[in-house]
Amino acid sequence: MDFTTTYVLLPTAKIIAVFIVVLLTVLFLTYAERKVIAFMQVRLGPMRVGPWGLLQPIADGIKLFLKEDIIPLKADRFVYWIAPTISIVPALLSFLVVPWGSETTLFGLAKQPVPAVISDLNIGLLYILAISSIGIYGILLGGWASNSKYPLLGGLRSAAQMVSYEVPLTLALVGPVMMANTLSTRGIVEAQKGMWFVVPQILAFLVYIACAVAETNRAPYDLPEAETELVAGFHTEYSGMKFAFFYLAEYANMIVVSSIATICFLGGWLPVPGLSFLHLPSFVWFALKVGVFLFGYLWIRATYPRYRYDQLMAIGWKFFIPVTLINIFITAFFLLK
Amino acid sequence: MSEELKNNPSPEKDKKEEVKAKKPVEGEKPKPAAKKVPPKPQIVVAPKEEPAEDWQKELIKKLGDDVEEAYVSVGEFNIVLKNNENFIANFENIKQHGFDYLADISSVDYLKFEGAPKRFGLSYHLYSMNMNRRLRVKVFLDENEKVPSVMDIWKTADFHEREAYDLMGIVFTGRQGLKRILLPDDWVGHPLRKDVDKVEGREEYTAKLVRKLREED
Amino acid sequence: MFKREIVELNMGPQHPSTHGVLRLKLKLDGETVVDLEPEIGYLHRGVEKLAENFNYLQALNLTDRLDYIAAVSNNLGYIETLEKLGGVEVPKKAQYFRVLLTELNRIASHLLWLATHALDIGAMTVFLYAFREREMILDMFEMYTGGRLLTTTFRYGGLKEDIPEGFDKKVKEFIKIFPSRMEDYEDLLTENRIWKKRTVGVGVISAEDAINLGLSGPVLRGSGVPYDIRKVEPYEVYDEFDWEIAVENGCDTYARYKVRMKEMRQSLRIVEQALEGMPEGEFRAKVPKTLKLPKGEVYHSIEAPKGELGYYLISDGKGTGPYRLKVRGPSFVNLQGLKPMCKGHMVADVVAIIGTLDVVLGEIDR
Amino acid sequence: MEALSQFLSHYLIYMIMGLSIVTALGIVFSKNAVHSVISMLFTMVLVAGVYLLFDAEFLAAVQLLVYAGGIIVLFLFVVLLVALHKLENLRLYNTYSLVSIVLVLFLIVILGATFYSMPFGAAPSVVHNIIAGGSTEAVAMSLYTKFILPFEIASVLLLVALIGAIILTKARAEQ
Repeated sequence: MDFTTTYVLLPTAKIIAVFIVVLLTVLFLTYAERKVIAFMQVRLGPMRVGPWGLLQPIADGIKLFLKEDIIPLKADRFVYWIAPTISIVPALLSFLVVPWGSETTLFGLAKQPVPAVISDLNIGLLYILAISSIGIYGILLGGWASNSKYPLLGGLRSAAQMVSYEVPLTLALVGPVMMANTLSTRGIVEAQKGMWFVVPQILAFLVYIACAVAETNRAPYDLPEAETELVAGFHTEYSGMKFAFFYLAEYANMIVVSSIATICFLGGWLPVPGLSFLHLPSFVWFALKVGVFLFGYLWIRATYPRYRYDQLMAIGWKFFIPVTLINIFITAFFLLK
Repeated sequence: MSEELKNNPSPEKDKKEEVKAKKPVEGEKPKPAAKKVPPKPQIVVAPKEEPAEDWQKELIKKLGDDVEEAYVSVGEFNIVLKNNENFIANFENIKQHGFDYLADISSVDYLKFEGAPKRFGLSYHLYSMNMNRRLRVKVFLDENEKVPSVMDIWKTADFHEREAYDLMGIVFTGRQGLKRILLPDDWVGHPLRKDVDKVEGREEYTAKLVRKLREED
Repeated sequence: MFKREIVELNMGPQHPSTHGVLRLKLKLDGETVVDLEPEIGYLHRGVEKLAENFNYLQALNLTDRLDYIAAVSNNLGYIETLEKLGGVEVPKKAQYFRVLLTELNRIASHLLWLATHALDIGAMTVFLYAFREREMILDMFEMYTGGRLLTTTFRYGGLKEDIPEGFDKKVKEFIKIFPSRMEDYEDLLTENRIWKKRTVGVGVISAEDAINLGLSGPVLRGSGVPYDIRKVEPYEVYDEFDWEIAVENGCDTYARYKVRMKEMRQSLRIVEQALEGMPEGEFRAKVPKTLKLPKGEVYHSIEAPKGELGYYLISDGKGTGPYRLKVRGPSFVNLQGLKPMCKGHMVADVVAIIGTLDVVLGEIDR
Repeated sequence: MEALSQFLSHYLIYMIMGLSIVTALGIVFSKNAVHSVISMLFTMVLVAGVYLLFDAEFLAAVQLLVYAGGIIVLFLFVVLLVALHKLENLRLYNTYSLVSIVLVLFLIVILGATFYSMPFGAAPSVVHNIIAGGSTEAVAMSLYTKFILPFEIASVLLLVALIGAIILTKARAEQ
């Protein structure tokens, strides 16, 4: 392979492919959310645009594009403008190291199969955690810049929540990393060829799921935007595309944390044990596993009430963090033995 | 019955007095509307009877001279209290007698009501959880006459008294936070009074509001 | 620098969880409520003043608009007050049907409470489930009265008209379905850890305080006081049915939740019995076309879904309308419980407590 | 194409450094404290980029995680909770500008002299050659073998500071 293909064309193609897929998934995740929850609540959900309302997300997107972009009079215009951007960029950047399959030829662009990941960083997992911690600023600044009480409360709440839950989230991922002996996302998946890490790391897995829901501000931890308390939380004053950015970031983050869960605990693109005779492409397995997680998100939202703010913090600091620390000790003990 | 007659003075006293005095005695539950098929339905008065039961007599005895009148009407026991310095003590007595639940305080403007001794009236509707009985304590007030608040005895009186003040203009003494509750704080007049034109208060209020808005501009 | 700053927050009148136009002036220390004052009157329409200018039948329409969730109960209370003063005997059939409709209305009102309360705490699915069942009841109301919310159901001396054909079939269908639906709600909430965490120990009020504050209905019964007017001072034919008062001793939001859940089951029992025992005969006593009531005053209270709904009616014996009609709305009085319940709790709990008080602003502001 | 990418890899470092200087100036010169914090955030992210270009991936990730993700959030919290409008009226340049100019010039001279006399050598390329398996492993090896004692002492010190802060604030809250 020549230089141009390796360093310019292939990465560009990968980036474009990943981003198109991610954005489409986000779009239809909003549709899926409405449909799935609707069926759980014995109603139909969107039915008007296209067959079974399939074009609803596109209609929503167009609507948001065309909507008037309102900036509150007393808002800090610069911060108000930059907050949604800060929110969405890290969410999308996280996909840089998510391996969506084993190997790919990118529809024949590459002459021999290349790893199905944009960049296989040797600090892959650390990179995701680092970059996603930037996303907090979008919410915090968005809440502050609106110059209104409810958004500010929502912004502060969510920042405190995300900073707190980052700790157990990271600690829960230490277990799989210790077992895989690498931070590379591909490396972690390949280390699970014998056994998925969900079996030895079940404790970390459960904590991770709970923390992931909290980290993405979803029910039952959706306090930052708890509509019955804080109206709409940090994005109360936002409209149009800026609002759409926050919205997209939330769903992109959902996909990111689901992908990490798949990578670290459920064997990434590896087929489900016992079902490998199906010979499905690796990216299908990956998508299926991520899909299970996303469905879980919606299921939880349709089922559970909301925690109170102090209870949420108490669970995070007093329960999840000790449990993950114990899990690290147990893992270390068995690894050293 | 003699006391009752005192309270229904002159204008109606002549012929109709006979009717309403007799009617209720004949049957315990008169069905005037149901039976007397009208071209012109006859108006009768809900009967007033002497309190007969022990607890009623006991309560009247306990309150002593402060009771202006006590009677049973439509199966409800009424006590009319004097608005004097014993007012609060009397209510404490009533509470100790078992009436621990203050259901309601209603204010009435008797301006166009025939036979009322004074302009305003307050009706305290009490209930006893233990005895399962109800009692209405009434007090009549002249215009500008103030009445002590029972908020120290029943906290629930707070909203009721504020409402009576707001809509009827009755002032309660010995309590805090007596301000308007349903109407805006700068409203003029007390709309439930019978002599208040419905629109008057609103016009004045609107004019004030417009002035305020103009000043802000 | 270390001085604690008290923040004032205006909750409402436009806020998703103040159930209408209730406005709360909160004083917050961080997120803890230090002081709270309800500001009401945004929906004040002067119902009591209007009633003085209407005749008795017209004033019935006003009562619909008090607690618009439970219009049938309001109608019943008002009509019974008139009947008490007028001394008219209501036929058995009408009484049975009144009880049937009122209890259905109680279920509908509690379902709406359950829906919004659950939604406030974040359980979204219960909201839609509860509305589905409420729809069935509203359909029945529509079948009989033509209205779904503002029903203007009863008339002086009995019913507006005879029970329509096919009505009993609808009720039977509801009786068959509803118990299993109740199970669904309870499965989602009663033993749910998060639900318990949000409700147990929140908004505690002792029995003495509750009585002193004049609270009534499920709020009072949640504090362990078995005060239900249907039982202690039976009106209509409630004493002919076999049912129990729903009481819980928890004094908190969870207890009040359980009281209302129990109460729905009891109401269904009454509905079942009322439908089975429905006698034949007249649906309305013979009453004059223009209603005139004797001079006098009367206070009559019934157990509305929200608590003690009392009407204080004064008739001067001359006009065809009330001289003074005072409404003792349960929500109005229950709202006084908000302050002692909320003190020391967090903002999120305020939402839960408003939900548990089940206030309707139409009745508070009148 | 080849020339372009080589140009990029060669000059990217200067571009990032230049940008980080611009944002660093933004910290100082913006009158709004929140804008300052945002500039600081960008500076931190850009510094992480510099680390990345020198093949210090671990350091870059830690820079993002700790500084950009953690510490600046705390900064922002403080700034948001403290009244900001007072800062708007603050004068940026005080009357002692002559003195400060002299002092700054003096500082630049001293720093320049120090840099000039330091034997920096060709360190980056050496580092580049040592760690083929990524800088993470190298950092870990040196931290947990050679420098284990200072590492542990530092962690204990931080713990002491943490507990001290909690006790101090708790005592104040109880008063």
